[in-house]
Amino acid sequence: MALLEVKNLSISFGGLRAVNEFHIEIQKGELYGLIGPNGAGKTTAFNLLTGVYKPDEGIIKLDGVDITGKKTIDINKAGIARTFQNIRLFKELSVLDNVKAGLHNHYKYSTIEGILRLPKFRKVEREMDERAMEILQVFDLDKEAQTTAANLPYGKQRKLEIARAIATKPKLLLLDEPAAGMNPNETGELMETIRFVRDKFDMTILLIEHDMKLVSGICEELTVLNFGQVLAQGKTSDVLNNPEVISAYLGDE
Amino acid sequence: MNVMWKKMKKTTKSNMITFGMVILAYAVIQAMVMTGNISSLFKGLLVPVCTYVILAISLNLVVGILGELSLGHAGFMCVGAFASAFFSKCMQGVIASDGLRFFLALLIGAAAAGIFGILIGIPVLRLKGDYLAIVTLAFGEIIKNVINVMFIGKDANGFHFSTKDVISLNMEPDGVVLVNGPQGITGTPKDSTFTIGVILILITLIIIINLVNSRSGRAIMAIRDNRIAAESIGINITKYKLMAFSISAAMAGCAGVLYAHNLSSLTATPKNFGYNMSIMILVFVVLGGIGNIRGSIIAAVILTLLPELLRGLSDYRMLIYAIVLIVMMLFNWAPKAIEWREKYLGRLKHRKKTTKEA
Amino acid sequence: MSFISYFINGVSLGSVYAIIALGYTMVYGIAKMLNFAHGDVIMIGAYVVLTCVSTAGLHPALAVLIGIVACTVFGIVIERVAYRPLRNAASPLAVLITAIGVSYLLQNIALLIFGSNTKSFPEIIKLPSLSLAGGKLTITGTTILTIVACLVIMAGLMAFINKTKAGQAMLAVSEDKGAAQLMGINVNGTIALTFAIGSALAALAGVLLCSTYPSLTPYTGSMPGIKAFVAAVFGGIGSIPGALIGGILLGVIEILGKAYISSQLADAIVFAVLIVVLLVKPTGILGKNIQEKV
Amino acid sequence: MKKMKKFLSLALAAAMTAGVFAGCGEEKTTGSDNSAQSSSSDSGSSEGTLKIGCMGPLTGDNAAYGEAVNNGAQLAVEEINAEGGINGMQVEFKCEDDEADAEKAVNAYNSLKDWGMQMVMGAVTSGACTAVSAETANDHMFQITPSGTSMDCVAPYDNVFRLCFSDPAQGTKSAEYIASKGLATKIAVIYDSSDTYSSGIYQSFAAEAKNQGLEIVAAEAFTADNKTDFSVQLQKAKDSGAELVFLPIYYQQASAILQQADKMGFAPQWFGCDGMDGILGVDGFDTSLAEGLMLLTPFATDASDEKTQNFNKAYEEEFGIEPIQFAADAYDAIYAIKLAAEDAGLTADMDPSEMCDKMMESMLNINLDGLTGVDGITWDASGEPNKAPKGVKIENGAYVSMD
Repeated sequence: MALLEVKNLSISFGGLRAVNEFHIEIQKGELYGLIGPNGAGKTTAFNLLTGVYKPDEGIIKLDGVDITGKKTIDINKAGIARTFQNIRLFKELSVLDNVKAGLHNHYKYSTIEGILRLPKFRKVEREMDERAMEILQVFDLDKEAQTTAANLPYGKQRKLEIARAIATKPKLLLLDEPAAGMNPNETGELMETIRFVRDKFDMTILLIEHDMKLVSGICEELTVLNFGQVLAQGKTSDVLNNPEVISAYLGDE
Repeated sequence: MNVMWKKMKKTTKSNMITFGMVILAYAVIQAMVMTGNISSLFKGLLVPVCTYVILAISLNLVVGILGELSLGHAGFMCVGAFASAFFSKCMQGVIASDGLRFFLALLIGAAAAGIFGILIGIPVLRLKGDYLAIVTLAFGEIIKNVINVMFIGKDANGFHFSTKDVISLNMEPDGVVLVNGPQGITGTPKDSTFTIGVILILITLIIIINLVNSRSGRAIMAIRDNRIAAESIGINITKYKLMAFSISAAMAGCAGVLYAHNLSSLTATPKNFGYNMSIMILVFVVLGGIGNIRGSIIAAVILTLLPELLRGLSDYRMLIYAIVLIVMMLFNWAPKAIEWREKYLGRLKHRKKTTKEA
Repeated sequence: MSFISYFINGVSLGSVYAIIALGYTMVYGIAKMLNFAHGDVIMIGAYVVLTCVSTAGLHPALAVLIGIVACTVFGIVIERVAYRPLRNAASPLAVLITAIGVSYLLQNIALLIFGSNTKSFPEIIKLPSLSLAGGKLTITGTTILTIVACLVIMAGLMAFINKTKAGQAMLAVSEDKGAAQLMGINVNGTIALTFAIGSALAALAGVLLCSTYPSLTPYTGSMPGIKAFVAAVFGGIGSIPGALIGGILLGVIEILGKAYISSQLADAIVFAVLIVVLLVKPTGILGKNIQEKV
Repeated sequence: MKKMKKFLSLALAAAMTAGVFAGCGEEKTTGSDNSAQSSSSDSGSSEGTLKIGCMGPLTGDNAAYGEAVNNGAQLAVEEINAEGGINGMQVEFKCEDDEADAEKAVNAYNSLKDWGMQMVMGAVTSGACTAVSAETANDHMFQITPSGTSMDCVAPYDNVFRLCFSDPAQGTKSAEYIASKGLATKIAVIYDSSDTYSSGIYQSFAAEAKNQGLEIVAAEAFTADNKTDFSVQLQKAKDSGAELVFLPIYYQQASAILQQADKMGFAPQWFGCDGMDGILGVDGFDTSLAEGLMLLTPFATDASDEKTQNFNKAYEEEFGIEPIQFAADAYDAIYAIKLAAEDAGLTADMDPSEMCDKMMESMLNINLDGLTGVDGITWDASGEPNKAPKGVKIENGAYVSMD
């Protein structure tokens, strides 16, 4: 059974079909790419998957459970986490606290225990610190743990966003243009990290990306969106050689 | 000791300084009171200053930590003040121990204000920005207005309630009016003391600081920094907004209790519980630096003392006060002023450092 | 019959709120700040006109003109000295607090100059009242003038914003200051112009307010100011027709609430209606619903 | 940078805190150079000085009342000092701003204590006065309020006296007066439900009206936040068929009410209390609107007796405006203090508590021939004054006695 199964997903904004009959199937452990020209509806598809928008039609199933139309926080609890195209960090919080916020639903103690500094608070906070540092190490951010997130360089902010998403222990991780604004060196490094994350945390990843080097380098399968419609779907190499896809891109340019 | 201090986290250090500042101020003032080296004016101002400090800290939770603008804080203070004064008035003579009665009054004032915080928060917190501000202002005004039409009396048959006037209470001749509409509650026992005030400040400080450095506080600040991202990592927005709002309201209620038990007449006027007061509390928070607890304490102290210190200017008192307020705001917030400060004062500091080293 | 009479009184009060709200909403729309001192500029305007008429014995029209000029100058100076330095401050609240400081300042200046005693505003608008239904209903000339003035100002403002270059610059600044600057718009000048217009409107509002309710003290402006702010939010802050609708609605609700529910709870009723409206329509009646882009 | 900011604020705070102490020390020695400029030039005379303090609103919505009290008291103090003071003591008077707020009033009281105040002539407004009374009772300092009308200001304390009528007294007397003169049977009331003074009078008026067989056909309120438009209240009064409208409010709102009623074509008999006095002095007010207005007041600016005339003249000369009731109250209160102090034989070396004991006794012995009680004012142990109110009517823009 596929981890994510989406059928016939559609949404309109004021008469404009932003996403039309979108469908996708992602197997557990896959690294999957979603590409398409600007304005093709990729981010809208992400917003539908994460409950930011409610679809007009269609079904979304995660691990066999229907999550269509649920609230964002319930979808996160069900196992989908994401990053954003325009980075959305908790800017005033430290790098460590950003990740610890991601651990929110997995390490619990009550507010009273927190205010009174009861033993449970200390114990859970210690566990959270350890877990968060573990995640930060993966992204090579552990040395900046106490830095305020807003003060991180751009590339590290992108990484921190991924780290925070991973902290929520998702089954499926959605990355919205993770390499945007990175130089080739950083992109290369990011590719390594994404692969490593998939293996280390045993995760399934769906990413939107414009950088074809990254897409062809790490994605095993691809879906191409154009004008809100699925244009092509399949193995990366096959899709990238699809003449329709090439013309969509070239025609676009 | 020095090593330990250096090892400590920056935030912890800053919190220690805040606590130290409050305790030191308390010790110094207490010593002055003991030795009689204190003016009546200053002595009389001690409890009000504590009241405003608590209000400033508590509003900082909403404005600084939660990041929402509330202009109805005085309303919660009003609820706490009236609920507790009513209780104390009823229990005067029933509960023998003043301390116990005041303690219960505190709990009741805080609880009443907290409950109002939840009741008002549920509908209100869906709004954002200036709209949230205006609705909280509206609630504050409603609270004040409604308290002004409340008449409660007590006689042998029990409590009587009216929204019209004392006559409509229909009391037996032996009845006592407890809440007399716009004349409010008079004769509340004067239980508030500076020591209690400082203890309450310390408690609110502990609550806020510990809250901020805990799981719930992180969630609240996450919502402030980016609501959409907070939602995407599974944080329950409504729950934590409501939590911050009601804790803040309960603390304002405590301040209200302190206020009510410091004066023998408690009335809800535009001056003390209207939007003007809510705005004044906001001024403390903004002047002190939004989210900066220590700053808001200092601002509350300065702005409460300032009009009293300016008494010598008689007619020009409030004029000068307004000018000082504007100048302080410009000095603290204007980008140009900050630049200037960095340039000149930074150099001054630098020079100091070098001379020290040399 | 008494209902109609109440209703007319409500419209009369509401039109005063509306004219104040127009200035409020305009400044908010462009400078994105709640100018808490707006109500006090109104008071200053009224005092200037009063002094010109009563003390200097000038013709009312000339006096109003002087009042407008004085308020405009005040508005520009306040903006330059107290608000502009804080425009790029780290928090938008900074300028709000400064506005409160300015409000205190204006009140206390007026207190020192004009004293604390109530002054009765002279009847400078001499228009006949309109008598309806055989004299059972009267609409005063001032009310009619206020409503007409509201409509004219509203139409004028909208035409100014939509048709003139300066107006278009205002729109651009309200959308995006940075982009407007890049397009060569003088952002500082445009905002100063906004304050100038807003303050000129305040002077007019002051005259109309005090002609309808002729007692003037240094604190006359603050409560109508807050009410007008509420009215502006009611109608959707930033929207010019919204200010008119919000103002009139607020006046009517206030009067009808006083008449049919409770005169003691008039404020509570107005604010309760406001809350209900905002809960149903979180950006006011004519407010734009802006969704945050994800 | 942040550190710098904090350092600065701390420094500022420290400087100001220091100022509190310094301020208090200085003022004790320099006396009243900041005060309301009423102390005599030779305050250092061998007989010493008597320091009287007052707390009232000098800024804010109620500033007109505080200012009047300050002025009236100054006038009395100047007269007294010119004639040799009280028992040879020169009087120093100082009024501190309380913004009509209870908390600020206590601050003002404390600041005056630092100045060396020996007795209190205040506070001006009821809410503030109630708070101050609790403080003076605690300190055992003599207090006489010129204008705090609420029962709570005076009744619970034996060291506090009142110069004006209390709220219940005014309400009751108004109802009695209206009934005994047969002015009307159908009465409407418009009052300020957010104000202690106004709602206090209204309540006692309503209670007494019942006893007197008067019918209250409409009782409409307004509040401090809602006092521009009175059309509804007036419309209701008009529709109820009231012959007389009772206005237990201050003259500022009353002037607005009269103007709006005139526009509506509503002209009943208007009847007010002492707060109404001053309506003829509102700048620019068309006094013809107040024609026929009746008020029950112990003082009328236009009274023809010599004392009032002299007071008016001196007041206008000094302050450039007509006095209102509050000024007369304060003037009388200072003279009441003088009489009692002379009766008690106060000397400068007594402490405030000792003075208070003596004053409390002597207050019961004096009979003050004042502005606000022509037939003499006496006090009983409850602290309330015994004086006869005067019914006054406005005719041709002047007050005329109705009795």
